[in-house]
Amino acid sequence: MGERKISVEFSGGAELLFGNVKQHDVVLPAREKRWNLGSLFFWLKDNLLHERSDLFIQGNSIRPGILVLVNDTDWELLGQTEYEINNDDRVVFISTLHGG
Amino acid sequence: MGERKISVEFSGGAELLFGNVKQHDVVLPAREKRWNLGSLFFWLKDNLLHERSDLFIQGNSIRPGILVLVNDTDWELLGQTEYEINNDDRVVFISTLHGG
Amino acid sequence: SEKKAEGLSREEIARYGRQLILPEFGVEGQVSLKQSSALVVGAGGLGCPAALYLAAAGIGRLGLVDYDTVELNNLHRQILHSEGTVDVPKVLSASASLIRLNSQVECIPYNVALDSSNALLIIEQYNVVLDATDNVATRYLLNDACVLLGKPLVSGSALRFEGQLTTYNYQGGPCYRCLFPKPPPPETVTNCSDGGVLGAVPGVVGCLQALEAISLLAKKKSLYSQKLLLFDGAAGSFRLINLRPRQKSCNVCGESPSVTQLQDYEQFCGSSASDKTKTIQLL
Amino acid sequence: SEKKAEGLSREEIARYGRQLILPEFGVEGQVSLKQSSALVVGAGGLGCPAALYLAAAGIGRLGLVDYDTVELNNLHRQILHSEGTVDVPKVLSASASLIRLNSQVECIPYNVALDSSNALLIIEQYNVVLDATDNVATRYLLNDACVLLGKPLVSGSALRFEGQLTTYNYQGGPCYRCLFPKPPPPETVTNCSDGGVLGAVPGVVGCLQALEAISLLAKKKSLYSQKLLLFDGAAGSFRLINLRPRQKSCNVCGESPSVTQLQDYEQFCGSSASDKTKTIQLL
Ligand SMILES: [Zn+2]
Ligand SMILES: [Zn+2]
Repeated sequence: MGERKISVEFSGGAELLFGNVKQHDVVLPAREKRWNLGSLFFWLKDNLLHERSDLFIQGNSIRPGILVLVNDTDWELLGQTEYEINNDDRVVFISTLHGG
Repeated sequence: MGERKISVEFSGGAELLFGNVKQHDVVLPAREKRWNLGSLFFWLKDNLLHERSDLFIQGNSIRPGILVLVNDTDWELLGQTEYEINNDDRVVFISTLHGG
Repeated sequence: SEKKAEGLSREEIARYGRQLILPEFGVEGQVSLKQSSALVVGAGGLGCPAALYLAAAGIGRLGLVDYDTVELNNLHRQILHSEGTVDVPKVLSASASLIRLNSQVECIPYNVALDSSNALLIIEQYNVVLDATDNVATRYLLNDACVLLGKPLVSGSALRFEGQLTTYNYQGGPCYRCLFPKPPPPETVTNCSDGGVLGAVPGVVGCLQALEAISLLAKKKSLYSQKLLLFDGAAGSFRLINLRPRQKSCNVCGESPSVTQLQDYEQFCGSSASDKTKTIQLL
Repeated sequence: SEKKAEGLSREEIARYGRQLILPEFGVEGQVSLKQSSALVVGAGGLGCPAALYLAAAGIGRLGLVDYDTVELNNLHRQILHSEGTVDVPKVLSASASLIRLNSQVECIPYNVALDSSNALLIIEQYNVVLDATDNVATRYLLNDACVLLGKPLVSGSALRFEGQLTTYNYQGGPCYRCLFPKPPPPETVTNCSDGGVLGAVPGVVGCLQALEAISLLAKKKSLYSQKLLLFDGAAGSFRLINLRPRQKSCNVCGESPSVTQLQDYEQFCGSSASDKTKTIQLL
């Protein structure tokens, strides 16, 4: 599968794990296997995460309290970790806020 | 030039001239000449406008107080009436509000 | 519309004239709003503007829940309070401001900490609940109580320069547990005391919570069910997200719920329902 | 940051603590805000929330301009006023509320109709101007005065369920005349008295005007210069538009301006600067 150029964004505090940068242009390298959301998580953990991977990934998925969106749609509507990534996808990780 | 399928939207009160409908799916028919914004205005006047064309078009352009946007960008940045329309363009007419 | 206007007094028609002339609102909307009630939980940065615009618009009954007293450091965003009400219970300070603006609103202050022993008794008396709280435990409590009682929950939150808004448990949309079956690790939760917040950010979100509640009550229409509005106040931008519908597997609103009564939410979340202490020791 | 905190008293550090701990705001932002001034023109649906959040945040000096008195039909959206201040000049009613919240803000009420004879004298005393007015003539007046004096103009508007927000005349962005060289035909202009407005809509826009002014004053950063924010309160959605830059051909901010002093704006627009009468007879 060819490389994938996507935008990865963090908000609600999730950006604090990624150098306090909210928007990243990411190029996923070409490889044999498909690039899906599940593999993106581990690529981000290995390549973009600055600290505390347990605050981003727990087990095989994203930790509780972070919503994953692709192109402004909840990943739950897209097949979750199985969703296959396309060029120009915008993947957003939102840490939910609780303050008032 | 082939047909053009676009979205035409009105807000800020401009929708009142178009049957109080804010969003219209529009198909501009195939024809010899190019479809640009200037020709769209007159097509809208002849085909979609419900009343008072002088409150939409004055002379060869849109009346003062209405902003024209294509894909969330001011038409002034796109060549104004000369901008050539593409499929899936979203053309928005905004009547500026003055209330407070 | 002569007939419909019967539900309003001459003074109400004068007072709400600028809403009444909106065809999409009208006398019917005003009468519905007058016959409705909302409970605002939290009289802080979100609850102040939300309650203010609900009272201004002419809601019939407005409950306010908060156990806290006004502190000086609240005043940069909690705009119903004032220098003269520092140390006064927030719900009393807020009610006094609301009544000055609109004495026709029946304003009911609950100077209590909402918990599993009192939440159902209070919430069942209202048509819609606004979550304007500051901690995870109370958010799960409100969610479960609203699901058990079948009330829509207009949930706002704000921290630093960001705000979020969605409506839970309404017409096939998800509840809080549909999105978040498990609470977040306590160390990932930041409140406004620790993280700070620019006051106008909860101002924007609170006004939108009022708008959504008015839409629900006056027009039976939700703007934010199954949608999440994100506001980035550092960029001035908004984004509207499509969320999943109600989940069959949900522990409280699903097909075979395991949560059929309120629980101990501080234990469930591993964190306190007070915004003043972040984590309670479980061991 | 010990040194920077010198500009703030112990009480101010306590009061604004939740803003001070924001790294992007900090003591420096608070000191800048305290040393700054803003003029809110119009103490109505937009001006009330805008002035409220500016005062809450600790702006140094806040001018308020309005010639009108409070009416009962204002109270559904003009939330600084109250039943007890009906018939009182709006600027006095509003100032009293603002001072209750924050007595440290120097609040200056101008109970006048802004016009070509007084606009420059008033505006030159402020760092930023918020347009919270209700008519086209005053919007052109404010624009030209701000261009002539080099002040940024944070312009909000609201009608029915819609709101708009942009900042004019700032760092290469357009002015009002760059976008609208000619005024609209008077019969296309609707004000809130005629068209109605849902109160929470100007609430949202007014809070955002305060946020933008705070960003301009505390961080020298604009969120809405050369951008237009559209809010559709019937759908709950927002859209951010890219606008043209300053236009060389502009009559007031362009390369060879024809407007070099204030004009008669009622005549230019063919409409009154009062929101109570829509069109003045020119012939
Ligand atoms: Zn659920
Ligand atoms: Zn200009």
